[in-house]
Amino acid sequence: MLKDEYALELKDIYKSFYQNQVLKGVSLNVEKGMIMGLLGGNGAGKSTLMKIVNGIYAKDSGAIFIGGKEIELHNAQDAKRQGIAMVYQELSLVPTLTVVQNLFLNAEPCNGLSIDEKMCLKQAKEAFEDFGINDIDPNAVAGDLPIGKKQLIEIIKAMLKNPQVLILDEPTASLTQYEIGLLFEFIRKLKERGIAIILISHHMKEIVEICDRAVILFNGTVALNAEVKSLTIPDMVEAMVGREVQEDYVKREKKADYNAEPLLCVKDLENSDGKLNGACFTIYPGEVVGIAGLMGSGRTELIKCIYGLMKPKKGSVTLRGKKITGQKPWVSVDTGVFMIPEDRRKSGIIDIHSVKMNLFLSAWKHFTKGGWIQDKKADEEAKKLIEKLDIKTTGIGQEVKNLSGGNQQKVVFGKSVFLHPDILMLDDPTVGVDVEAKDGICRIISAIADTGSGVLLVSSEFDHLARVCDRVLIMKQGRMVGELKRGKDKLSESSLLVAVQGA
Amino acid sequence: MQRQSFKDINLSKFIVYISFFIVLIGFSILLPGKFLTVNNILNILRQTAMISVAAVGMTFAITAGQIDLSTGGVTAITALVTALMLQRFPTVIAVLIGVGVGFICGALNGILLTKCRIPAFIVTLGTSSVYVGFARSLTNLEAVTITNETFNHYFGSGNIGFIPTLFLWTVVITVIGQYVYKKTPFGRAVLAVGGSESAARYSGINTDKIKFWAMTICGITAAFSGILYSARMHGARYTYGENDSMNIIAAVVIGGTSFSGGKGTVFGTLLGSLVIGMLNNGLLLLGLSVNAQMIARGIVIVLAVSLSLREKLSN
Amino acid sequence: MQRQSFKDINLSKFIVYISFFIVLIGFSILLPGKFLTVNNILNILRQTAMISVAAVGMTFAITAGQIDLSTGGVTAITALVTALMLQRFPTVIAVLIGVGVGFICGALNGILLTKCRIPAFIVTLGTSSVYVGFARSLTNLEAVTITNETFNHYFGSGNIGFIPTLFLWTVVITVIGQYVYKKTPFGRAVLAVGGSESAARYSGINTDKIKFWAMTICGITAAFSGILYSARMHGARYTYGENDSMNIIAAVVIGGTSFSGGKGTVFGTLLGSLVIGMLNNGLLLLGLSVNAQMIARGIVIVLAVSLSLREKLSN
Amino acid sequence: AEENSEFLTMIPNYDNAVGTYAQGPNGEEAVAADDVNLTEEQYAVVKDMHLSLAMLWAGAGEWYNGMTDGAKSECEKMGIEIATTADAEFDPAQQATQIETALSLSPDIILTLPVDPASGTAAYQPAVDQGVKIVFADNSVNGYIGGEQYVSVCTGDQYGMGRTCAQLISDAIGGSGKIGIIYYEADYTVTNNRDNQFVRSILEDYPDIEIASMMGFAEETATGEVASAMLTQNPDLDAVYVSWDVAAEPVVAEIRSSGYDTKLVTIDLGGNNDLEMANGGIVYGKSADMPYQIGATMVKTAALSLLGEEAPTYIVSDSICMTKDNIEESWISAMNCQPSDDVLKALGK
Ligand SMILES: Nc1ncnc2c1ncn2[C@@H]1O[C@H](COP(=O)(O)OP(=O)(O)OP(=O)(O)O)[C@@H](O)[C@H]1O
Ligand SMILES: Nc1ncnc2c1ncn2[C@@H]1O[C@H](COP(=O)(O)OP(=O)(O)OP(=O)(O)O)[C@@H](O)[C@H]1O
Ligand SMILES: [Mg+2]
Ligand SMILES: [Mg+2]
Repeated sequence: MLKDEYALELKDIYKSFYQNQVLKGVSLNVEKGMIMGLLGGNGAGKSTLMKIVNGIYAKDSGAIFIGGKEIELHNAQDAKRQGIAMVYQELSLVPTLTVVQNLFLNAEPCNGLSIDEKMCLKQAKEAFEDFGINDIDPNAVAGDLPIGKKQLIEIIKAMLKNPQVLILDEPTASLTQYEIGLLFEFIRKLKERGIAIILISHHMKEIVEICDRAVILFNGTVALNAEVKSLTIPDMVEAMVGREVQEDYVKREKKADYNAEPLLCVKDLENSDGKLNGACFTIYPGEVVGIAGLMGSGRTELIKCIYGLMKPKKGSVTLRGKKITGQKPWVSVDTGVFMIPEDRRKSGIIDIHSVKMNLFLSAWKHFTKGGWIQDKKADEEAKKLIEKLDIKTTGIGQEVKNLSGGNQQKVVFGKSVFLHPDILMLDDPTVGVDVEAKDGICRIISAIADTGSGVLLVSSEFDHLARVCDRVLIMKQGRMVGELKRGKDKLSESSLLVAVQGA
Repeated sequence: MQRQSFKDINLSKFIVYISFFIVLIGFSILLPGKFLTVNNILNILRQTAMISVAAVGMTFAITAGQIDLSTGGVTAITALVTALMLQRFPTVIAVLIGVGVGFICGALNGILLTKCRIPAFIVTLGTSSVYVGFARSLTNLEAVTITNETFNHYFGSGNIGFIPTLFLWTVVITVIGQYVYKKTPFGRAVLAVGGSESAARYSGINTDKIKFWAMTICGITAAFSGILYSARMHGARYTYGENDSMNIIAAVVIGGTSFSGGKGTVFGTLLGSLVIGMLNNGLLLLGLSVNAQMIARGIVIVLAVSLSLREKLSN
Repeated sequence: MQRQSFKDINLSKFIVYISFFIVLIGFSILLPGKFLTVNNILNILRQTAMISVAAVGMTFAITAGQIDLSTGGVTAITALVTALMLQRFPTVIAVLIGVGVGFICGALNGILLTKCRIPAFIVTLGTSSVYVGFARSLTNLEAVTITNETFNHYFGSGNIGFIPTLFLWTVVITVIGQYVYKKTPFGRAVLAVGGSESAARYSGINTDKIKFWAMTICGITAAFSGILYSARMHGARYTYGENDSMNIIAAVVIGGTSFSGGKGTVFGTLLGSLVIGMLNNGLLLLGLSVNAQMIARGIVIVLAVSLSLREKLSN
Repeated sequence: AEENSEFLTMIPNYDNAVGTYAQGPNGEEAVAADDVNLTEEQYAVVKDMHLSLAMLWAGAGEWYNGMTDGAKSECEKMGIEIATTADAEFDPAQQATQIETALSLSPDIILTLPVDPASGTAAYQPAVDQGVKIVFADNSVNGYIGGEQYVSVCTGDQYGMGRTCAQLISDAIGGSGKIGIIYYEADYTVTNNRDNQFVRSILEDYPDIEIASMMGFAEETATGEVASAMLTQNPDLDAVYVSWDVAAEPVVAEIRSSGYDTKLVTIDLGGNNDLEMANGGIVYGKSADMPYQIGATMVKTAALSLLGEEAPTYIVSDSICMTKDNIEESWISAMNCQPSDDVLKALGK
């Protein structure tokens, strides 16, 4: 193949933050019309590498070629001029602007000096149609949308730039199976048009499904660069984490106690905006209950209502027979109900604070003696947690904003581990974490359930649900429409998919 | 969903007008035959012109997530410089030099803000002191008189027809401001930077440049406010604009611009400054003592803003 | 790697001290034998006490992502109320009532802030006007003299040993503040609310309660500042604290507290207010004209803050 | 008379001791500023003393400039070094701070205008203790006695100026008509005294003049709103009195744009309004004291006191009655300088 047919070439890229050497000589080529999967553990440097390609970070050394010509990138505008577009892992929508305004931000079609609003709206509608989306109001304010929709808009925004190279940093992280299908269909169309695509994902199946080539980063270098056809998933996982990872059902030490009094009872829950429509279920001590559903089925609202971030209009929630309907979040924490939110940027982490401060956000009173905090004790606990969760950080004092996306997610999950609540509700806790860490999180969830706590697990990743749950509820339009129980029904990724789609 | 969001937008825009009309109607009822007279309305329009004009630039600064506490100093320097220039140059040149002063002051704020990465509040707290000190030394606290009648007429005390030129300038600057704010890519970028700086940067917006220009525009309108002051007073003095910055900020926020940036309207700002102007006028006409005026003004400001933010409560 | 982050933290803490020492050493060199004398240092400590004390509360408010522009009014009301109470009650009771006034004013700010969801800047801009108006009407602009010598001694003009009681109070309040800020779950919650309100709420922190208390603490320290004022001046007047709020905020930010919330230190704030105090003192001793003093003060404030934020530039 | 009593008690400090001529804070009889002088020999002696002086004013503006200039010229003659100058921005606490700070420079003399007589007692005590010669401008502080804690009080004749303004306003409207009063609503003895005296003079001496409206202001830049409200309620006002010149500027602008034929009378010299007066415009006349003379006299009394002479404890400068006809002379005697070129041009000079 001729050299100038590479859409993008990276040669020997080095990058370090302070003394943290993240990239140690990464080289790779992407051909036109090729979909390249970029893999690697959390903190391997995938996002950093792609941000260098998009002009957000400056490389320490190395070279970038587009169409055979070496280029220098100083900011995202430069990259745009070179035909590079990127969907960021952190998402880059301006929350106060509307969807259309966001889509055309910094690229507004103009009519003389003024923005041609009509043109914007028209093009936006066309783009939505192209993609097959029909439930996003182009005039809605972006900040009010749930994260999954933000992700879709972000993707469309990148596409609208008509890029030659499209970089997607974990675009599927907050999407459900259905939207992922739409996205892949679209990516294939782009591929046919000769656009080069780099896709970052922690889902091996997605890589196998759509990518031509897989590049795996490990320890700051390319550990593997091969045709996907020639690879198996275990091969890739091993190259990524340096060992084999089991992906079966996690064996539990104790079983859920179905004879005991239910831990949590939710009856006919409804909220005022109609997203919940009489949701009903119970959790028994030691049980891990999963919830599967499409985007917008009300899963997030359900958790928020139980936790108290949202007021239910009707229905009741009881914990160990005691009514806790509509209690405030800070009361919930005290009574042993806790949740991990889906939108980690917005509600999960405090990015200017250290890992330690984030881990114990809800737990400081457990470290006090006579009213004063014992920081030594907290430091020790923090170190233990970092080890347990395998968070890649320079220390308990590192600011969370400087962690990789997956490691941030581990910090968010870590908040609940120390607190050890009676009812733990998790809204997509594994967004963006690598295979190994996902395995770890599964084990911790099981361990928490083993102590007699109940876990409510919302996840868009059906394989994840299948691995840990004792029971999975199928949710649709704000109520439970089905149930798969381990031992009674077949509980697997495919059975869940059938159940959700058929519901 | 389509309908809902449509209703939301309308309501929120509408609410900006509510406090305006409540104040207007309130005073008209409390002060029959005194408040709602042509003369008094013209008074209010004249008196608020200086604040309204400066508030246009402040809308840009606040929308970009910044703030400018130094407008008072800029207003004073500009008034003095313009008055001094009028002693040698024709009106147009003197005015342009005055605007240039505002440009420089605003740009200095912008540079310090973006290059030293200091929050705008602090930068302008510092430069405010510098500018006021400079204005005081410029003529050693002395007033500078203006005898240029053309200037005094067209920028200050004149009327065109029966409409005060001060109000015409307010309208011109507001309309230009509104257009730039709502209809140009620059205005969009200002909204984006204020809404989320990192998102704006990821979208390839040169956020520093936008912040720089937002501050510079704020400097320019503050300067223009100084020009209007000096033409209205037929002279200049280092105290002009001294106590205005809080009124200007209040006008912007009452007008519906989000104090944390990313949302706003320039027309709303005009209404906001008219609310402030009506308040000052109406409370005086009511015959309240200065103390009572202060208390009432504070209460109405809080009420007006809580009204214009009410829509957010529902979220 | 571990070392790097260790170094980072140290550097950032260290830099808070740098501007302090630069100002200290600078004036000592410029004013040999005048600035660095026991007497002058005691002067500075006395003079800044009122600002230092109010700045402790302001550190809580700013850390929680809020701000308080109404401290001046609270200070004035408290000074007057305390002076009036001293005419009837013993010292301790009068002081407690004074602190109670601060509590009420701060709490009112907090309630408006959390219940009406208005930005703190606007709430306190409004209440500031209300409080000042109230202070003016309280005695109808008249000053109230204080003849209670115990009060004047222990809260104002006295010394214990050779250390001014004003400075002792500063130390007491700062130490208490620093402990609450750094070592209690409440302090951590204040940091969390300022760092990300949404994340704090999801973590089960009652964000409204925290903001309420941060504002209330700010009211209480502003009140205490008023008590110190009245004891230092042996009387009270509606103008006490009038021009302080900008100095207080500058002290907090120079001291290294992030203006956007979520990060800070109370000790740093003390240093910050001493920087302001030294500046006022040293510039006067240098014999600069008032205008030059203003210019110099503005420049130093910008420089000091840009210094204390320098570490962030590296990112 | 019923409603008159209301006007009489509206302005703060209305109950200050009232006499025909203003008396000193402890009832001293006034000495004219012209009568305070040093001999050539005394100048020479003072020069050898190498004194230093601090000026701690309450505010800033042309009036303060005049006082500073007067003091400076006298300091030059006596070889006195000016250690520092400060402006307390009308904040008593800031003034206390500035006193303490200035004392670090160990000045021999402090010229000062106390912001607040009540708290001044404590604020000036360190200076008294240090034996510094304090000369007050305009007012003293409570509990101090001239010749003991301080040397003397030098002031303009506030009552005199109030009276002069009453005279001027009567002239402006031909002896009868309706007037408005815009006064400084603050506890500030100097302006309170002149404002109150103006009201008293009008009520006592000019029965044909009716006070139609009296309104206060708190900020000198915010008088325009006050004026327009006053004019809206009383469109037939013949003249307005404003406490001082800078505060009168927005009022002039307001009258100008309202188009009414209302005259204005105020106190202190100032470029903008003097031009208006020279042009025969809205400003009819002004009264003023003589800041340059006050500043110079303050230094003189301090020097006398340091020489061991007995200095008068209460000194009053003349007040000026200025109309279109004597603008130039007034500037020269009050400020020791010419009015601005624009004013001279308007006067046809
Ligand atoms: N701005 C920054 N400052 C300091 N360190 C950073 C910064 N950004 C990233 N890092 C560090 O660089 C390393 C690589 O991060 P990067 O985000 O590239 O990982 P990633 O491969 O995208 O991981 P993930 O799968 O979790 O998203 C991490 O150790 C992270 O802590
Ligand atoms: N703040 C909001 N403003 C407008 N619509 C919203 C908002 N939050 C949620 N929605 C809508 O409510 C529906 C339910 O959202 P929710 O987040 O509960 O769904 P979910 O099942 O958790 O889906 P997912 O988490 O996968 O996005 C969605 O259709 C979404 O568009
Ligand atoms: Mg990443
Ligand atoms: Mg959800």
